[in-house]
Amino acid sequence: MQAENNMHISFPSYSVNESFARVVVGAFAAQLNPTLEELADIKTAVSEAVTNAIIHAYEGTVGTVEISAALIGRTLKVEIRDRGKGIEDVEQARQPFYTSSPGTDRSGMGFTVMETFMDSLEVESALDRGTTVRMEKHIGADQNGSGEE
Amino acid sequence: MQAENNMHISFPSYSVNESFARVVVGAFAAQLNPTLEELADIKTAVSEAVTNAIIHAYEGTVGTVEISAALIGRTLKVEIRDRGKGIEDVEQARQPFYTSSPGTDRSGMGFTVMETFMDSLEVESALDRGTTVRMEKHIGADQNGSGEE
Amino acid sequence: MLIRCERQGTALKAKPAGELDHHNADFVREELEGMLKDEGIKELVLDLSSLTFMDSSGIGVILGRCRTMQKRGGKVSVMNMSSQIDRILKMSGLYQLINKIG
Amino acid sequence: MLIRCERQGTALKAKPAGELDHHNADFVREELEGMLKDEGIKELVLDLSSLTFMDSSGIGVILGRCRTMQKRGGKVSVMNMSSQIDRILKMSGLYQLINKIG
Ligand SMILES: Nc1ncnc2c1ncn2[C@@H]1O[C@H](COP(=O)(O)OP(=O)(O)O)[C@@H](O)[C@H]1O
Ligand SMILES: Nc1ncnc2c1ncn2[C@@H]1O[C@H](COP(=O)(O)OP(=O)(O)O)[C@@H](O)[C@H]1O
Repeated sequence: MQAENNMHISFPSYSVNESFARVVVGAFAAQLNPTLEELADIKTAVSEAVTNAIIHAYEGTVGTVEISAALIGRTLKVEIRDRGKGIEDVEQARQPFYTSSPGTDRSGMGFTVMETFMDSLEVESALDRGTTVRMEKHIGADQNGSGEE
Repeated sequence: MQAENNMHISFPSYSVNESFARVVVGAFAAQLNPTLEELADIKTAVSEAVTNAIIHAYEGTVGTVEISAALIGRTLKVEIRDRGKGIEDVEQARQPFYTSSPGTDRSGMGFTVMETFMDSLEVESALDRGTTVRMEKHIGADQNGSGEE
Repeated sequence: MLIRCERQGTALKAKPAGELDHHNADFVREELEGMLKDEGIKELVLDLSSLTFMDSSGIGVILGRCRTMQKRGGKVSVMNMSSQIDRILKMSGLYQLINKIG
Repeated sequence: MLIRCERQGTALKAKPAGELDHHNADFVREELEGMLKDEGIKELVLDLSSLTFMDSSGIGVILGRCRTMQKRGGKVSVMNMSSQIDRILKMSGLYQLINKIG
């Protein structure tokens, strides 16, 4: 295994790319031999952030979603960026159940899921400039690696 | 399904990223509901091109490998780029069994595999500037899509 | 995404298969709302055993169907979820509104 | 990547599991060459049933072991490959040098 590794990916904000983004980050994190639960946590958190970029940041328009990820030691760092409309009040947005689309089937639980499933969550946003979500997760010791990779 | 979609990814030329690259392009192509054989063809061809960038283009040094892919109608277009040492004689390099590393376990079959498994292969290279491999594959009609994606 | 539905008395048992994310949420909502037009249905039982993924978009879909059922004095139940989906449902407080069967 | 090896008379049966690409090629080569130091082995039988992926790096690994075995008048056989791997082996002309069992 490489001691450090990183990757960058970008794709248009089509909802079909939500599952693609999950698979990409999951496959990258797989290099640390995560447990199935750790892998599911990562995929879920990435899905939340990418979905937010698609539905909130670009709202009906099509923009670019960018993901950078790095493996540093046994920690996955992942950053999801959009250049969409931005968040006016990040603190409010991060509250459980807060959603700016209350009429729809949005639950307002996206940020709460990210926070719960990852070890850290940082949200940087500027109106009309876009939003960057940074998350980290430590992957527990490699249980069943065969050693040679 | 989106009528058109695209993605760009880059990562360092570590051999551990060979399987990552296969999974990424495979997951992207999966949006066209390929057969298992079509998917295996695509992953194998991508693996060949990425491996060449890692072992030939950057030879022991670490550089960046970039992949762009697009779905246009039912065609996957994929481009693998490096900024490594380049190929002096592309025609010779594409010959079956030709390898510049005859002492090793390289078989010289990489380009032949790409050509056989994909519908088209184009190789552009400049010494000390790098190599771009472009491939296309038509994905046969969606047999078992459930229609709503 | 595919949903198998089965009427059992006044209950509708629905088994969505695949990944319940935002991309598939509209489809699942519309399929379920289509079935729930039948006001004779008083309970929606969601068998989640074939969901391979669910994020907060799934919470939204279930919450929305809770509202539909509550309007007619009915209820929503869930069963057979993976431990990952169980954690998401717990986190969201949904178990205060829906039954967990089994 | 894991390789299970079993001596059967003068044959060595080796069953690599996982993805045989360039990243894993060195490991597979070294494991096999380590076993093949025993000059009593006259046939290397590769059971490919647990290979989930193989590209031309795998051809190189098999070709290299052919050379090792030919030097001692021995041979290499393959068995249980997927249709994808069978196509790669065919394409490479390897079946002119190795036996396909079954
Ligand atoms: N990338 C983003 N760009 C713009 N607004 C965002 C973004 N991400 C989140 N938001 C805002 O934060 C709110 C809360 O987000 P979240 O907790 O994921 O809930 P939900 O997506 O269900 O509304 C959203 O309703 C939206 O107003
Ligand atoms: N990206 C690249 N950069 C530099 N040289 C390359 C690249 N790809 C292929 N080559 C050259 O072309 C030759 C043939 O490639 P290939 O058919 O894949 O066989 P092999 O990788 O087994 O040598 C290589 O040996 C190498 O000299």
